[in-house]
Parts: sequence; C-alpha cells; structure tokens
Amino acid sequence: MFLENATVNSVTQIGTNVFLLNLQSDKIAKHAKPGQFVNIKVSNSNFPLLRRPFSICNVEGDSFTIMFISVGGGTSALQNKQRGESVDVMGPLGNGFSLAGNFDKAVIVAGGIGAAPFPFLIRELDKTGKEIICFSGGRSKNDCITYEMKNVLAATDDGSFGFEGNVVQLLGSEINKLKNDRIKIFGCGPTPMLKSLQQFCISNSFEAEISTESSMACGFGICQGCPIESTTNKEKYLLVCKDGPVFNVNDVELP
Amino acid sequence: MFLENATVNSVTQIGTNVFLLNLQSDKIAKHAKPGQFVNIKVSNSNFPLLRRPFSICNVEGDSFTIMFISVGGGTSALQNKQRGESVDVMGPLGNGFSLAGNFDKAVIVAGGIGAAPFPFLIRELDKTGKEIICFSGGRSKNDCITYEMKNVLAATDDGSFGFEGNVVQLLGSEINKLKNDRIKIFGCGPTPMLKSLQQFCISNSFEAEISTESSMACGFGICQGCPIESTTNKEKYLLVCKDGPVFNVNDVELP
Amino acid sequence: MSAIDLSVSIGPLTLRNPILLASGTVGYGNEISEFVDLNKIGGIVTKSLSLKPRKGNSPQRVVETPSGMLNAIGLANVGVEEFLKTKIPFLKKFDTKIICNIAASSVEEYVECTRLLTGEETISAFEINVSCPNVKEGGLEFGNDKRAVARITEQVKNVSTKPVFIKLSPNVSRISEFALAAKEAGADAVSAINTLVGTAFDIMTRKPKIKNITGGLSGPAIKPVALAKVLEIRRNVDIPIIGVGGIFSWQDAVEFMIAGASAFQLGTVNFVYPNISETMVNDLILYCEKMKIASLKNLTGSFIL
Amino acid sequence: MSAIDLSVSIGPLTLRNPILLASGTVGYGNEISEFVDLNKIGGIVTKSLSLKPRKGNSPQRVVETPSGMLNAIGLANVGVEEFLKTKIPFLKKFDTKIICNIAASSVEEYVECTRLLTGEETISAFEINVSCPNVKEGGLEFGNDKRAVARITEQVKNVSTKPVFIKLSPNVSRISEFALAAKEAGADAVSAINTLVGTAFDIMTRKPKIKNITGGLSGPAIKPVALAKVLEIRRNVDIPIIGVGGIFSWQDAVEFMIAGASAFQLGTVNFVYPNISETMVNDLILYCEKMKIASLKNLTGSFIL
Ligand SMILES: Cc1cc2nc3c(=O)[nH]c(=O)nc-3n(C[C@H](O)[C@H](O)[C@H](O)COP(=O)(O)OP(=O)(O)OC[C@H]3O[C@@H](n4cnc5c(N)ncnc54)[C@H](O)[C@@H]3O)c2cc1C
Ligand SMILES: Cc1cc2nc3c(=O)[nH]c(=O)nc-3n(C[C@H](O)[C@H](O)[C@H](O)COP(=O)(O)OP(=O)(O)OC[C@H]3O[C@@H](n4cnc5c(N)ncnc54)[C@H](O)[C@@H]3O)c2cc1C
Ligand SMILES: Cc1cc2nc3c(=O)[nH]c(=O)nc-3n(C[C@H](O)[C@H](O)[C@H](O)COP(=O)(O)O)c2cc1C
Ligand SMILES: Cc1cc2nc3c(=O)[nH]c(=O)nc-3n(C[C@H](O)[C@H](O)[C@H](O)COP(=O)(O)O)c2cc1C
Ligand code: FES
Ligand code: FES
Repeated sequence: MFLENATVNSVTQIGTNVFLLNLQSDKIAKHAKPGQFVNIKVSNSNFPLLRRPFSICNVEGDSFTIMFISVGGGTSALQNKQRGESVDVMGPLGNGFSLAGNFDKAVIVAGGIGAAPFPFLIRELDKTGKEIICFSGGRSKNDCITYEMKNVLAATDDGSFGFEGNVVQLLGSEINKLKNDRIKIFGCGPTPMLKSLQQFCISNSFEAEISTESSMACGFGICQGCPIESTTNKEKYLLVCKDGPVFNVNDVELP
Repeated sequence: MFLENATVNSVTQIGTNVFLLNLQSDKIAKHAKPGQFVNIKVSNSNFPLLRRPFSICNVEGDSFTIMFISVGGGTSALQNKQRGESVDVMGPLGNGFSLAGNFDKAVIVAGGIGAAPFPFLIRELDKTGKEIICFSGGRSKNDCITYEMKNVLAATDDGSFGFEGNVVQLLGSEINKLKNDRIKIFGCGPTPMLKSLQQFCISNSFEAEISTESSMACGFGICQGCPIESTTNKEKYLLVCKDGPVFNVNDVELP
Repeated sequence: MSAIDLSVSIGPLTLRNPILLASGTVGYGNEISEFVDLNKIGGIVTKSLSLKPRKGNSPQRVVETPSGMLNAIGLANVGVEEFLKTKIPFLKKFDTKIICNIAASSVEEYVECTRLLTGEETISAFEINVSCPNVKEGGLEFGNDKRAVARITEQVKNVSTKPVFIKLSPNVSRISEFALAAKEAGADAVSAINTLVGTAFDIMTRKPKIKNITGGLSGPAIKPVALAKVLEIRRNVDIPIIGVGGIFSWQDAVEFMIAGASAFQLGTVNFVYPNISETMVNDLILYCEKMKIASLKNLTGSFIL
Repeated sequence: MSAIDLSVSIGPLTLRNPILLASGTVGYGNEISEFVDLNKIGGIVTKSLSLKPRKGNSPQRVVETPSGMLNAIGLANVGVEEFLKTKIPFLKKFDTKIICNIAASSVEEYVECTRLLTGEETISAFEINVSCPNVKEGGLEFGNDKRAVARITEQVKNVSTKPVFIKLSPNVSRISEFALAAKEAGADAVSAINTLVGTAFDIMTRKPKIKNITGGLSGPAIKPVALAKVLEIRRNVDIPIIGVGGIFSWQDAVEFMIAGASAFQLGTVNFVYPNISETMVNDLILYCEKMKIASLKNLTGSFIL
C-alpha cells in the first residue's frame, strides 16, 4: 500500500464514455495484483473531496492503467487530465483474484465497466497457460466493453450486439459447452448482475470469484464505510475495501 | 449589467505574479467605463464558490482585459485558463471614474495591483486631451506595475526601483511641480495606501477619486456584504459594489 | 406550454411554482429583477424589516468558507416605513407573491411591524425571522426559546389575517419541537433553515475574518443539515415546510421537496448564479416529465424509507 | 532539531504535539500506521468502544456531500474485551498517547467499559462519546441532555484516575452549557465537535443515500461551525478544549488553536491524505518560526477580537 504522485502518461478514449488513464508509478505497478484497485485524489481542491476507487486494469512495466466511465465530477476531472500532470494515487488496495484452484478454463464474466479488472487478470492467466473464455454484457453495443479480452461472447439487453439478454443468461445458454471442462468463473459488474451470477454459480456449484463494489470513504480499512454481509459470520461485516473487493462467490451476501 | 459566457482569448504573464486575461465579450466590452469591474465565476465547481471581482483593465473592441495577481484558489484557476475556454462573467459593475471636472492634468496614483483599472482610464483621458502623469508604487521592483502607463514615476519601499518610500510620499515630493496645474487625482491600491492618499488630497484640497476594495459576496447590491462608511450620512453605509467602487475622496471614510 | 402543474400551496398561500427567493439574499428585488423575470417564479421574500431603519454591522461582513460563506450583515434594512414608501411601488409591478420578512428585538416590535405592513395589499404573507437577539430578555435568540417563538407567532397572528410563516433557527437540538410550538400558536408554515452559527480566523493577524466575530453559515456546505431538519419536521409535525439551505441546483431543490418541503427558497446561490431561479422552472418541468409526475406538489414528502 | 516547543497539555495529559487522530477515522491504528509514524504525533483516539462488539449499520454507510461527507457507521467496533486482547498489543508498540473513546447506551455501560479499560497502562486517557442514544430513557441522545452528560462524567471519573474528556455533540443551542456541566462533574477537558446531523436523498429513487436515513456530517464543510463552538466554549467556560471538525490543513489546525483549542484531532482528512498528521508537524514548526512563537501552546486562545 503506497501513496504516490503518479504522472499521467496518457488518457485514451476507447468507447462512447469509456476512457483509459495510464499512470507512471513504479511502486504501485510493481506490487499490483489482478483485481486490486487504486484510490485516486482527483483534484487538489475539496471538489471532489474524497478519493475515487478504480480497479487496476493492467500493468505495463512501471506504469499502470485504469479504465473508467465518466459518470460525475471525479471521473470527468480524470477524463480531462493532461499528459505530464501529477495525480495523487493510493494503492494497490484490497485483495485481488486468486489464480489458484484446479481449473483448466477461466471464464470471465463482465457487466459494463466491470470489464475493467480483466485485461490484467487475463494476462496473468495466460502466463499460467490456462484457457480463457470471456463473456461481456451491457445495456447496448456501446456499453459492452471487450477491451483486451479474448474468445469473447457478447450480450446486450437490446440485442444490438451479440446475444439479446443479460450476460448471465448468455453464460447459461453456453454453459453446456463448458460442462466437461474444469472451469473457474471470474465476475465483475453491477451488483444486480453479480447477484444473478452468484445464484448461477452456487446452484451449479461452480468455483467462482466476484469483484464487488461499495461506496467508500477511505479505501483502506479505517472508516468502516464499505461493509458487506458475510455468509459465515453474521456477527461482523466484511469490508469491501480490505477483505475484498474480490470475494469467493460463497463468502458474501450481496446487498 | 450582463451575464455572459465569455471566451478566453489569451492569458499573458506581465510580471512575477501578474497576469492579463483577455475575454471575448461584446456586451460587457461595449458598455464598460473606466473604474468599473466584473465579477467572475472562476470554476463550475463549488471551489471557489463565490464570484471574484476584478477591475476592467482595458477594452479592445468587443473584448476586455483584466489584470490580476495570483493570490489564492480563484486567481490561480484564472491563471491556468486555456485559450477558447468559456468563463462566466457578470458586468460591467459599479460606478467608474468620472472624466469630468475642471482639470488639465490627470494624476494617476497606483499601489501594487491598484494599477489594474488605469490603462482603460488613461486611454479615455487621452481622448479628452488631458495631460497625464502616473505614480506607481510597490513593495519592491517586482510589485511596481507600470503597464500601459505614461510619464511614470515609480516608488518602492525598498528603493529597488525609483523613489525609496511609498507612492504617496513620492507624490508629496513631486507635488510642487504640479502646484500650478489644475490637477485631478485618480487613486487605486490597498486601503492603507488609499488612506494616506485621501489624507494628502483632503489636506491639500485636491480634487480626487479613489477606487476602494471590500470583500464581496454578490458584487451587484443584493447581499449588503460590502459596506463603506459615508462621510455625509452616518445613518447608512454606502456599498462598495454598487455606490462605488470609485468614490469622490471626500465621500467615504476608509476602514 | 407543458402539461405539468408546478403550482404548490403553503397552507392558504398558493404559488405559481415552489421557487422563492430567500430573505436577505435579494434585498427588495430591484437588482435581481435585472436577471430574473419575477413574474416567472413563485415569489420573493424581502430582506428582514425592522421597525426603524438599521445600519447593520461594520465591515468585514462576509467571507467564503469551504462550499459556503459566513455573513454578519446585522440585519441592515430600510425599516418598515421606508419599505412601504419606496420599495412596495416597485414590487407592485410584478405578478408574484411578496412575502415580508420581519426581524425585531422585542415581541412588541414584531407585532408593530406586522400591524403597519398587513394593510398593504401587495404583501401576500409574512415570514418571521426569530433568529434575532431578544434584547429585553438578556439578548439570547428568540429562536432558541420555544415559549418566545410561540408568543411571537400568536401575537403576530392576532394583528394580521395573512399567512404567517415562522423561520426557524437550526441552532437547536430538536427543531421539530419549535415547529410544533409555532404550529400550536397558529403559524401557517415554517421556513427551515436559517444560517448556522460559524466563524473563521485569519491565522496571520489572529483576528476573526468577520468583524462581528461570528457569522451565519450558508451555501452548499449546510445542505445536508438543512435537509435533515426539514425531514425531522416533516416526520414529527403536521405543518407546511418551506425548505431553505444550500440549494444551488434544481436537483438540490428536488431533494428538499422529497424531504418534505412544499416550497423552497434560493439564497446564497443568487450571488453566484443570479438567474437560476428563472432557469430552474424549466428544469423542474423536465424532471417531472421524466419521473411522470403530473403535479409537482405530489413530490412533497414523497421520500421512500 | 528545531528550537520550537510543540508540546501541549490537555489538563493533566501532556502531548508531544497537539496532533491527535480522531475517533472512528483511524480504527485502532493498524492501517494508518502504514502511512504515519505514530511516534511522531501527539496521540490517537480509538474507534468508539462499547461493552459488547457491535456490527454497525447496514450499507450504504457513507456518501460525499459538498466539501464534506455523511456517515452512519453505527458505532461498529470490536468491543472492550477484544480490544484489550487484540488491539492493545499493537498500540503498545508506539510511544504515543492512546486515548480510548467509549460509546454506550446506558450510564452503567459507560462506567463498566471504563472500569474494564482503566487498568490497561497503555491507555493514557478516555474520551467519552455522548452522541449516542440513551436506550434506557427513550433513545434521545445523552449529548442533548445536560444532566445525563454530568451523570456520565461523574460516574466515569469515579472508576478511573485517568484524564476523562467529554466529546460534545454540536447539535445543541449552547454547547458551552454542556461544557460547563462536564467541567462541574469533573471532566478534564472537552472535545468539540462530533458530527452534525445531516441527510441526502437520491432524486431518482427518492430514497435516502444513507441506509440509516440520517448520518453525521464531517469534513471542511463543518469547520466554521466547529470553530464557533470551540470559541463559544473558550469564552464561557474555563476547561481545556480539544478542537475537531473539518481540519484539512495545518492552517485549519492553527485556526482551532487560535480559537481556544489546546490540541486538535484530524478526522475525515485521514481518508484523503492519510499521512497529513505526520507532515503537519513540520508545517507547525515553520509557522511558529515565522510568527516568532517559541512554544506552540501559547497559540491556544490567542485570538484578538
Ligand atoms: C473497488 C471499486 C472499484 C471500482 N473500479 C472502477 C473502475 O475500474 N472503473 C470505473 O469506471 N468505476 C469504478 N468504480 C466506480 C467508481 O469508483 C465511481 O464511478 C466513481 O467513484 C464515481 O465518481 P464521480 O465523482 O465521477 O461520480 P460521483 O459524482 O461521485 O457519482 C456519480 C454517480 O456514480 C455513482 N457512484 C459514485 N461512487 C460510486 C461507487 N463507489 N460505486 C458505484 N457507483 C458510484 C453515484 O451514486 C452517482 O450516481 C469502482 C468502485 C469501487 C468501489
Ligand atoms: C471591486 C474590486 C476590484 C478588484 N480588482 C482586482 C484586480 O483588478 N486585480 C486583482 O488582482 N485583484 C482585484 N481585486 C481583488 C480580487 O478580487 C481578489 O484578489 C480575489 O478575489 C482573490 O481571490 P482568490 O480566490 O484568488 O483568493 P482567496 O483565496 O479568496 O484569498 C486569497 C487572499 O486574498 C485576499 N482577498 C480575497 N478576496 C479579496 C478582496 N475582494 N479584496 C482584497 N483581498 C481579498 C484574502 O483575504 C486572502 O488573503 C478586486 C477586488 C474588488 C472588491
Ligand atoms: C448575506 C445573507 C443575508 C441574509 N439575511 C437574512 C435576513 O435578513 N433574514 C433572514 O431571515 N434570513 C437571512 N439570511 C438567511 C437566508 O435567507 C437563508 O435562510 C440561508 O442563507 C440559507 O440558505 P442558502 O444556503 O440558500 O443561502 C441571509 C443569508 C445571507 C447569505
Ligand atoms: C466515518 C466516521 C466515523 C466516526 N466514528 C466516530 C466514533 O466512533 N466516535 C466518535 O466519537 N466520533 C466519531 N466520528 C466523528 C469524528 O471523530 C469527528 O468528531 C468528526 O468527524 C469531525 O471531524 P472531521 O470533520 O475532521 O472528520 C466519526 C467520523 C467519521 C467521518
Ligand atoms: S472504505 Fe473505508 S473501510 Fe472500506
Ligand atoms: S457585494 Fe453584495 S452588496 Fe456589495
């Protein structure tokens, strides 16, 4: 966990409202694992006041990239960063995906901007020689992000691109073809999508990890602002920022 | 009084910490008089929250210029404006200098950034064929602004440039040379300097107008945030933003 | 012409729309009318009027704070007589509700001001500013004393048939108890909130940045507090509420209505975006259309807990 | 090594410097210690501890507001026993003051917590969080009831010889009356302020943005209010004050000392600039040098009115 003044290498638009921000930051890039996130102080002023959390999308040498959609004050400020500007970043934060487990085929399931952490994960999985298949969903073609994915099957609610329906329905329709592989599912996306994915994985008893989201104030465990219900211990919440954001699909009850 | 989204034509640095901002704005430029000011919403965020007042430094066709020193959040944001950006400006505000009065020679007295309104005034005085002599003072050479002044005599507290002492002392030492002209004094600068200038003008019964300053919330008379004591009516404050910022030297008691 | 009905009522007073200009932030309407067509908004609340003219506090009166500002104007105003003589004629020209805000240093003065003003037909209602020192009784604010609030309400109602709104101070533990006191004394509505007490120091001179030492905090910084006060009143007392505190956008205004406000006032925002009260009209229509709300008044207190 | 003396005392407790970490904003120190050398600051105030562990409120617990944030954590904490067993051993390692913050739902629980903790030598003082619902007596906050504050103070002092600080709620009319009640009941100091009650709504769902409906407002937005409360206490009651509320820079901290604080706490800022408590040390030295202040404690209450 480091605090770094990272230098902006580039801001690239890769979709209607989707951007890549590449930051020069040796420490964070060196220690990052797939599924971890960074917490960024977007401006020097009180607006926005709090840091903004973003998954680490990929790592290139001593720089790393985040992928974000511009939804409000913080992200629109990020989108306007100029090359050479310095940005105050904290990270890497949280626990990432585990590449362990006895599986031959990794099944990536992304909903919308949930695609963000997967380029990094896919690269690491490749190194271990696992097979990879990707499912990416969105409301319509523009919301369906397949950046640096491989063997992608797409789903859109309006059918404007790929399968018509949500990404979990698509996964369901394809699952028979995967039945005889030993698979592990890696999911990230909006909570409703994660809920149906969780339901799907549990009922089919697939090994799976999901990257969850929560509003956050600190991002490193000091504010208790990001609780998530544990399935095992009802006395105590888990923290998305510190115990997550990635959890085994069996360990958390999604809100 | 207009609200305009003015386009930034240029930001030019003319001194250590002194900048010119030229804004495209037909309405304000068309109606401005020397000594009036504009009130600028520097950002779209809550930081800074309130508008920032600046004297109109000069008018060129359908654009106008302000001159400012970067002292805090608002002015440093202005200093970083890019050509083509749009800025929310209200103006022209307040009452300017009066070119009337039976004088042949205009005596300009500026302290520090108090030089800001004079390029515009000097140009208008020129048109009326008046003689002009300028006195500009500052803490040291860098704080002594003579931008677009003519026949300038400079004063610095540390003597690093021109007369050693403050600008009112310099005026005093030169006044005999002006004794036989019919003069009118125009002053602008920090309140302590205006106070001694006022004292000087009153004791010598010179005709004079001074541009005063006050913290402001609205800039156009609705908040009552900028009172200044009147010499004639003790029952009621005058408002710097609406009754001023320029006052006849005999009409106000400086704080 | 849109099908959406923006009209609302505050007790007996019906407004074209819920947009009001807050007391002390638009004087008597003259300057703001250069940016806003007053005929397009719900109404305007005057600067607090006292029986005699008040000079107000000496400068510095205002300073910016994070997402807010402090003010200590000291209720500078022209006084009731001058108001009737020189300000009413201007306000008469508009088809908008004129709400007269009154500030006083004794119960008697509140009553006397109301008596002198109530005859003026241009005035649609009164808003009583109880955030004033009770000079006769030790200088503590009327606004912190339930009995004082009740007494003022009762006696003001006695001398006027027009709607009376009590503008509550937020600097109390349970604002709903004050709203109840006002209601039981006959108030037609309450306005919530006035400014929070605050201060700021210059670390070089070690002097307060405001000559009066403390000032009233307003602006976006106080919006969450104002919303909580409105919600507290709504959930505990059955009285119409006029929401005010930190509204800087139509979205903020909608939040206040959802929390329980029948109408709302724009204050500090007038200094920054003087035309927002007029531009907001269309934004509210678009919101209603999007949310399929036929009548804006149905938004009041529509929170889902 | 600078000649400036940064040490201050809060009643009987002497600190290396006035920089404290506020309760609930650094947990029990583990995570923040990765950014801050706790040996360099004055001390750390623990998350509020209750007799039994508390799970806290269900999400959403936090939301950003203009220059501030709302939180409704619900006093989630490990409980006194677990704290002594698993948190103290870590805190023991540092040469810094450990101030134990206690929250409870009855006077008896406050006393019991103190009794169990006071034996632990690592604990230098107690801070009593009275902004908690008094479950036994109708659920209203202890913090809004002078007699309750006095009773808690008195009985906590009875079971501990260590300094006791009462952390006051700002949601009252006259905070100085509560400071006086605490003082007369034997408190060694007061901490001012806790968060202001606030709320926010999502205008699309019409639901509160915080599951608990209301939350506590903190951050720069409340700084002017916190400063005014500190100043009010300073001018009316002779008791040491720990200033807290919206401090985001060393300049803010200096304002609190000028207003009357002997020490100050950093809260929300830890979420944004987790190392500021350490970097601030040098900034305070530079300020003292510039202002020719030999001993920082001389700054306390040095305002010029
Ligand atoms: C662990 C984690 C990883 C994340 N990774 C990414 C990522 O890789 N790419 C990406 O684009 N976004 C990511 N997010 C979401 C991202 O943090 C928010 O979109 C961002 O904070 C919005 O900030 P803003 O100031 O632009 O918008 P705001 O003005 O703060 O909010 C605008 C809208 O976004 C919603 N929003 C704000 N914060 C969050 C949040 N934390 N989670 C969900 N919705 C929110 C608000 O409710 C509001 O509707 C992640 C969030 C978390 C907790
Ligand atoms: C009628 C009028 C005309 C002005 N014309 C000019 C001009 O032509 N050029 C120029 O550079 N400045 C001018 N000023 C001053 C200018 O408005 C302030 O410097 C500016 O508002 C500072 O904003 P900021 O956010 O950068 O600094 P802030 O962060 O707001 O303040 C930084 C420092 O500046 C001081 N300051 C802030 N506002 C004022 C103010 N209104 N008057 C004096 N000091 C202030 C603060 O006390 C603080 O010490 C004028 C002020 C008025 C009232
Ligand atoms: C400069 C200023 C002057 C004010 N004067 C008055 C007043 O005379 N009477 C009154 O009842 N409220 C007065 N107020 C309070 C406002 O009417 C309003 O209640 C408060 O500012 C909160 O709203 P806002 O955050 O939208 O400004 C004043 C506020 C400001 C900023
Ligand atoms: C997330 C969060 C949790 C808090 N928890 C506690 C707590 O458990 N006990 C307590 O006395 N104060 C608690 N506080 C209040 C802070 O200690 C502090 O009084 C308040 O936040 C104002 O300071 P700030 O503006 O610097 O944050 C909490 C504040 C925040 C933001
Ligand atoms: S965001 Fe603060 S504890 Fe998780
Ligand atoms: S600044 Fe508002 S009245 Fe002058």
